[in-house]
Amino acid sequence: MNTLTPNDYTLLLSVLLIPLLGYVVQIFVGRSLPRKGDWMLVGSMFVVMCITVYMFFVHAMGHTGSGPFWNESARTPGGPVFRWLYNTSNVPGDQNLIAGLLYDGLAASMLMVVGVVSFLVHLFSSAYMHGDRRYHIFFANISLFTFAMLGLILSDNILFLFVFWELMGFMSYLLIGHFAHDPDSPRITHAAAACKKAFLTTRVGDTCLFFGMAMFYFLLPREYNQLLEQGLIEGERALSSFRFADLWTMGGQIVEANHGDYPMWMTVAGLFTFGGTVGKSAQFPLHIWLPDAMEGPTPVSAMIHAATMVAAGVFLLGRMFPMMSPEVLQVVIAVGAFTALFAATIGCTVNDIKGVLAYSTISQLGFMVAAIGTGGLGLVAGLFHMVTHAFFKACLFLSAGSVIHGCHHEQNMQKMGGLRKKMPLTFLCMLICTLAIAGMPLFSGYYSKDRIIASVIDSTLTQWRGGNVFALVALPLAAMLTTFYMFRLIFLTFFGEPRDHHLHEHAHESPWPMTGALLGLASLGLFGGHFWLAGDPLSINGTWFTNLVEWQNMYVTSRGGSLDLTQMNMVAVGEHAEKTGHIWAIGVSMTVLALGFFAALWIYGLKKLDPARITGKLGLVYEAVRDKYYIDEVVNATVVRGTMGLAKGQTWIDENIVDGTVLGVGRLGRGLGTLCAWIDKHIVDGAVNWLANTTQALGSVVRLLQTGRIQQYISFAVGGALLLAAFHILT
Amino acid sequence: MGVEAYMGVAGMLFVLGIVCIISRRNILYVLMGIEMILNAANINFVACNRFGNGGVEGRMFAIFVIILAAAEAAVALAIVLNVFHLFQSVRPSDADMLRD
Amino acid sequence: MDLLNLNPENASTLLSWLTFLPLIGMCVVLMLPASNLRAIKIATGLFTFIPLVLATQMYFGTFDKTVSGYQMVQHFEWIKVLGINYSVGVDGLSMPLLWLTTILFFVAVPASETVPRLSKSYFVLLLLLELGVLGVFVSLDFFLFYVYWEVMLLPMYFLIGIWGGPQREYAAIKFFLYTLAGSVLMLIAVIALRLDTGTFSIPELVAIGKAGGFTGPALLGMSFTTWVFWFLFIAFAIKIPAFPFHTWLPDAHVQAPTPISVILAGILLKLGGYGLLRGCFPIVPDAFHHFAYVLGVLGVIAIVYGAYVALGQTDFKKMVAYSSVSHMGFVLLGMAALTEWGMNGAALQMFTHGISSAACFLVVGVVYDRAHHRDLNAFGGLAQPMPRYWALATIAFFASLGLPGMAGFVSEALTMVGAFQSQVGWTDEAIASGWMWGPFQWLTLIATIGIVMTAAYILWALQRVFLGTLNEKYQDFKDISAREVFSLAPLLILCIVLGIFPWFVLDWMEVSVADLMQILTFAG
Amino acid sequence: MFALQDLHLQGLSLLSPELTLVTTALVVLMMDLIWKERDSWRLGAIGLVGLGAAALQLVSAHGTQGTAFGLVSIDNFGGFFKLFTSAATGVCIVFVMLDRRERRHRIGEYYFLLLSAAIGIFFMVGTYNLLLLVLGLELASLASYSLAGFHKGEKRSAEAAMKYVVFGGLSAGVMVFGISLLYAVTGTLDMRVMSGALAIDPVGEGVARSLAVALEQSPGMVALAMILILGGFSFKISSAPFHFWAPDVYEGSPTPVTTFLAVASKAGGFGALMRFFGVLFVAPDVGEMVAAYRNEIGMVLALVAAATMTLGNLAALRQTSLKRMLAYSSVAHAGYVLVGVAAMNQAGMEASLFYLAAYYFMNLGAFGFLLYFSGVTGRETLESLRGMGPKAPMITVPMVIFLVSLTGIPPMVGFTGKLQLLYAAMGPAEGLQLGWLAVCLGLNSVISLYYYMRVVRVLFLEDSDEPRPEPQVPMAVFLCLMAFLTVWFGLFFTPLLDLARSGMDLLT
Repeated sequence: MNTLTPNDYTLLLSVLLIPLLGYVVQIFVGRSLPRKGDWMLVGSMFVVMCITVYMFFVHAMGHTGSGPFWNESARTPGGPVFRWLYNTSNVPGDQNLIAGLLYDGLAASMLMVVGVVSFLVHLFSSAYMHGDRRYHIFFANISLFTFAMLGLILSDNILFLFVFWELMGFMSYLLIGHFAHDPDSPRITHAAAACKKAFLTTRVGDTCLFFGMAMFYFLLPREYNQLLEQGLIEGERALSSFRFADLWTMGGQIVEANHGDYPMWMTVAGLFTFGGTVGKSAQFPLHIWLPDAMEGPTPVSAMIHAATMVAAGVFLLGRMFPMMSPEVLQVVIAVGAFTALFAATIGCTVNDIKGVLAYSTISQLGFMVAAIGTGGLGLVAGLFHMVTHAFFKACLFLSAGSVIHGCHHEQNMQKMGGLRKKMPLTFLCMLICTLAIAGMPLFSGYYSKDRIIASVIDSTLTQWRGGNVFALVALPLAAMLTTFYMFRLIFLTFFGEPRDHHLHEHAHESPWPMTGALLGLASLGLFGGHFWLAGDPLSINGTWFTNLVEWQNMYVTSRGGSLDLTQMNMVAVGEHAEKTGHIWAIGVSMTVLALGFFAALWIYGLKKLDPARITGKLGLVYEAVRDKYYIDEVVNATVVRGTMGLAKGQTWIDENIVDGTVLGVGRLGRGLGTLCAWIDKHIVDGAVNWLANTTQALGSVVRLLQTGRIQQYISFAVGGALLLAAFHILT
Repeated sequence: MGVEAYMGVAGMLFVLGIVCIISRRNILYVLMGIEMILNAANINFVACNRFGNGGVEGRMFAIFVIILAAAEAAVALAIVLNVFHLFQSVRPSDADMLRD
Repeated sequence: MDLLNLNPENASTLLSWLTFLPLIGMCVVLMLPASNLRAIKIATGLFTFIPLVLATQMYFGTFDKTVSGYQMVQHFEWIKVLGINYSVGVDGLSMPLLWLTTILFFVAVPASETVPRLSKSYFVLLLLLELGVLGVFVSLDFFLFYVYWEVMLLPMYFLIGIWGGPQREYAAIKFFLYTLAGSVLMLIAVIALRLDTGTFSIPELVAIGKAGGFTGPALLGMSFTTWVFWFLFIAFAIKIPAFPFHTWLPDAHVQAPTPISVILAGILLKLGGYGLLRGCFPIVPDAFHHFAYVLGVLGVIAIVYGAYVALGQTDFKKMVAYSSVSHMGFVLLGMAALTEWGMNGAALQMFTHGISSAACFLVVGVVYDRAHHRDLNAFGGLAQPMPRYWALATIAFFASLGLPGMAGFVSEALTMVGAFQSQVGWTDEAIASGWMWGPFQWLTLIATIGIVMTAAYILWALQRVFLGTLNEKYQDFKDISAREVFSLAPLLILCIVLGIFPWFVLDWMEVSVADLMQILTFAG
Repeated sequence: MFALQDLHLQGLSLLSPELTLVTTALVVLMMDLIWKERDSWRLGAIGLVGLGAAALQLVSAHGTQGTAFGLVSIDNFGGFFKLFTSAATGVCIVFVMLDRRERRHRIGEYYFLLLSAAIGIFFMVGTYNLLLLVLGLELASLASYSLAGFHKGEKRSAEAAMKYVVFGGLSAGVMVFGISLLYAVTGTLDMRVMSGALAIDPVGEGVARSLAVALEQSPGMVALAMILILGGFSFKISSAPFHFWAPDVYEGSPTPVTTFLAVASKAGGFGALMRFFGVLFVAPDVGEMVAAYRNEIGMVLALVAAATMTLGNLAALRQTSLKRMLAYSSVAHAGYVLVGVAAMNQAGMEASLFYLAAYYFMNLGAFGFLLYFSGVTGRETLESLRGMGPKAPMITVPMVIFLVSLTGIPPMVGFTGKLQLLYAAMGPAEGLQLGWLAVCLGLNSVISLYYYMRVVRVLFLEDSDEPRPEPQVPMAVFLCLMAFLTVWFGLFFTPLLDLARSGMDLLT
């Protein structure tokens, strides 16, 4: 269980505090520091990386303690905790949110990945962003962004995960909108729109997540205690809690008491929670923000799309996995697989070099989500893919950035070509990572992707469900398309004759920080998969990573007991089934790799086949794909327009109905003369105005009595007196 | 002939007085209407005094009312005269400067 | 719990000092010559600063946040014949708001620099207004409460009506009429209570209500407590402002000068919520129980509807005004949920919204002072000439958007979770059939729309004002000045501090909220 | 023989305030003939001294009970109104002295008429005998008629006087006729005899019946009589349906006279009315027959009150003349005061007395403001006040206080008055439901806010390039004093409460 000492926790805490401190210093004095303070932040990120790596190798990897690797500072005497809501003692425990650090296998590996990648990205940016007019602000923001991701990984309860989650969204808002302040940037208006779009779209998912969170927080202990009263569970009453461990414990026991099936509300809550993943990890249909996020500077894209932001969704899925009922997991598989395929098709048609990578990111995320949906080993595979993907996708983005940098911010691949002589290092790195993402054996991507396909096959073999079957078809296809468009990118960019000679003349290799970062990441893209495998390249079971993030371990740990695996919608994977699944997977991935590669080679490498002909054949289909299936247009037409229309309508209602209900009556009261006055701003709006109008109208009616004729007065008076007398005598 | 007859007469006189006040077009008649009302009251007082208790209050009241009427008439006539000077009219409805 | 512990050892005159310091300041300012505006400003600043110091000392020093009941109580007979007492005291609900009041009034003085036609009487009225607000927060006697409540009206009328925008007279009288209509209802309810129980003292009324001691007659088929509840509720709902009664707010806000909008949004709206917590719910808890879901519906309507209307605005200030409507909806929702978290969230929301909306109005004021218009569509790219302003504005607006790590999030999260936990209107069979779902769960679900819409209008406004291409008209705008930062900074710091350490206020409220919940749930 | 003389002397001593006023009036008249001054401060001073002396005697006689000549009865209730009247009359005289347009005219008679009207009111509020009540009422009215028409050359003044006299004559007649009917059924003119408080008639020696008996024998007659008498009163207090004269007469009369009519004579009317209904119905030991009838009367009064305040406020909403607006507002206030009477119990009566006291301060202040500005600008329209607020703060800031107090907003005395009235309306005599009246009162104060604030708005929220009006120190001092008292009694109104309560010896 707990193998960390309070000192280790302080070290982990420093991982959070260093970037935060860096941000604060930078935001206030950064402008006046030499080199605008970038060295400070790069240095601090270097320290962070060292700490994470140290923690990983010393504690996580060298974990030999009894039971799985699982540390909660809140459960460690003397461990650092953060009392959030209340600081007084006299508050019931379920209200007093105490946040702590959670350092388990998943956190450890993810933490290290983020540390490494973000350090390299910082290093890269120090050269790439050079001369930017908001250089210091950029560095401050990106380091706070890293802080948010690190906090998200380390938080031991879902509420704080949500807090950092939102903070990350906010920082992405600022970073994507970086150029929206820059009058020199040609994309200023796009950036302004893009950052808003990114935040809003993810915000939709976040709200779902929040609601799902609330449901778990409230309903889980209720159900638990009910079962407790019915005697179906033994133990003491549970209090509401946001802590993952408690959630899993209660959830598991509830499921156990229900003989393995989940209560209905848990499905609903799980779906809401998954909504968060859909938003952050850019799953269909909330993926629309991600391609626009390319408006941000390239390092930001690398951060967002590789290690940090989009990974958060998958990370959440991994954390909340035990709470996901089979129904939810079916949805997860379906959404993931569909996204993978659908984004891959778009990727084949995009000409913007960063656009290709963006869609490939969406597609790869689809892979991870779908894998997690298959459960069991799939979870392992998905998280594993998240790790490897972080390496090679970051590398790809940075190399793309280097290409763009070399070509003076030209992003259209059709204008490039033949750059491999000009920038060999970039080419090398890009090639390695392309092979990795394509799933070339012995490259990092291979292990994870192969594992994903294997788990899909296995789960399909054991449980013949719609989602699995669909995934079984969709994922290999997506893999093939991935290979295709990635090599398309390679061929268009680096091979063949330069299409734009002017561009070609001035193209140049990037300075050392960029290439250095590239090489670092490329090596990770190459070997990043291996050292998880404990030197057993072909093994599936018993590998180190499996042990590390094996979800049963997390689960068992948190419950402090053992559990029959079949109860957690887990495929009971026997030796045999696995081997077959694995062998099949190798075959499938090899085939699709070959197909994709040769297609790309045929069309773009050897130019045997003019792409125009294919597109011409495909016709409308191609246009649909090229225009991203018109998703943006549809969303714009329906959601955005609808919302604005609604808003306008409600404003109108507010001005004319709620206020002016009475305006009508007021008009009647004031007679025809004021009929035209309703346009008048002073008269429109306001039940008060109505009141005023009607009362004033009554006033003028009353004044009609004051004719000034004494005899009429007297007759009125006598009439009134008679009325009174009548009333008085009759009652 | 009981007190009711007298009171009936008084009531008629009262109503007539009010009608006169409301309807006549000459301010002097209006004042007369007021006198009629007061006299209606007087009839009541005297009659009730005669038929009712043996006290003097009724008669006292009647006498005082007559005096009142005289005083009021004096003031009223002075005012009416002033009005006639200024408005050149005895129609009460002609003086309607003060109105909404 | 001891409702009104008048034991001498915790009696003190501090609160009276706090309340009447502005009055003294008013007299001092009246003494000063009208020509010497500078001296007047300094004096006003001084006499808003001393209460701030005093309140801060109370907040951190004198006030003991662990004991329940009222503290620093002062109590003596005022008008014996009618049983009217001068009794003041604070508990965890009023203390933070009291502090907030002093803060915002102090902030409002430097913010008044740019008010046109600024004159001596402006500051006199400002101080008079502070007197009224502080008085409402400290008074424990309904008569006293009402007096202070009305004392606020006239200064506000003048402050909007004289120093306001083009339609100021209309907005001012609208504000005045609306509020007075509400006050009259309150007065009638108070008198009914007095006739029924023979006391004006709020704690005693609470005790009697808790014991179900009201004997008033039922009218038109509605019970006495129901009448009292609705009269009081409408009176306070107009101030909040709750959904159907909110239309005075946009006019008042748009017409009022910046510092007055700050005070209006920051404190005067809170008086409504505070009144509900102090003077309405605990007195007639049974009626409150009975109508809690109505309140919840009103709150959610305000949240969603307000957000949508804000989205539809083209006037920057009007947008912020409607955002106040939306945010105060959370207060109502949280209270109506009848859960610890909901109540805490509502109470905290009053504080946090007081800070963030005030900051937003200051931000709007900054740009208005430079551009002299507030049309969202006419701006653009202002972040380029004024980066520091953009940074501060971003903090302010994301705080009111409810970004985690900032004040707004805590209260909204508490409110939402609390509302979701609410069991108001649950049927037994619903509970039996594990599907634990009721009206408030739906309401919470609907309210999430409001949250998304809030993000929408705030982000859209930020984009239209700050990002994108710069309108060259505004090329040479000065960045935010030191004075403006001085008035804005404290609020923003509080926004962030409260986001990270919400216990900074919650601890103070917790005990009183627990007592309140104990009273409220007692009836149900 | 001696006993008789003693009786006379004692009676005269009880009547000393009245006698003081009579002598003062005559002295003023004579000195006017002797001095022959157009513009005399001295006459006014004499009048003030006389009023002051009367007031002093009233204060010293506070608490003494007694009856002079079986007609004039001395008690705190009457004392309250006499004090009120003398104070109000004094203020009116001050106004005359301050208003140079008034001093064109036969100044002595002016003071004389004011004083004799006050004398009339003294007798009107100080008697249980309907005959003396009518006499006093008529004396006050006759003086007021001539005062209303005092500006001989002015059409408006003359018209006002004409309307006043015709309407007054009518309502006097109506009242007298009602009294005759009441006499017919009870056979007495003394309220206490009617109520059964006194067994034998102190003056007349006839056989008398109490009201309870009369109610059994001929309820219709009694009802008719009540309505007719109420008509007479409601002319005096300018409440519906006999309020139509009020706006015109108030507008047409000279402002000091308007003040007198709106404050002193209105209060006098209330004094008589409250004594009448109080003794007959509210007194503690009325039989259940009368108690049942009391509630019907209370309902009638409540209707009258509601109608009066609503009509007054609505009509005031859109006035352009400040004077006429104040006229309507004083009509509305008559309605407010009636709420207390309609409650038909001691608390209600107290509330009415309290509100009258409050009304004294704020309304006199408002009329003083009107007098000042009509004297400065020569006009009485709201327009003429545009932007005056900052230019004469010592005059206008008190006006704001008066208006706020008239609206009934704390911490002004008007609010505490309204509080008592609401109080009374919500806790009336048992068997009487006046909750609706309370709501009506509340809504009316909201409506009234609208037109009162119009004045404030014109004064402060609008701008003009009119010159700064020349100051008039005594008026400013007076207004500030009134404003101070308005606020002071709003915060510490115990003395007023005690005063009102002490007036309740009427009901014992």
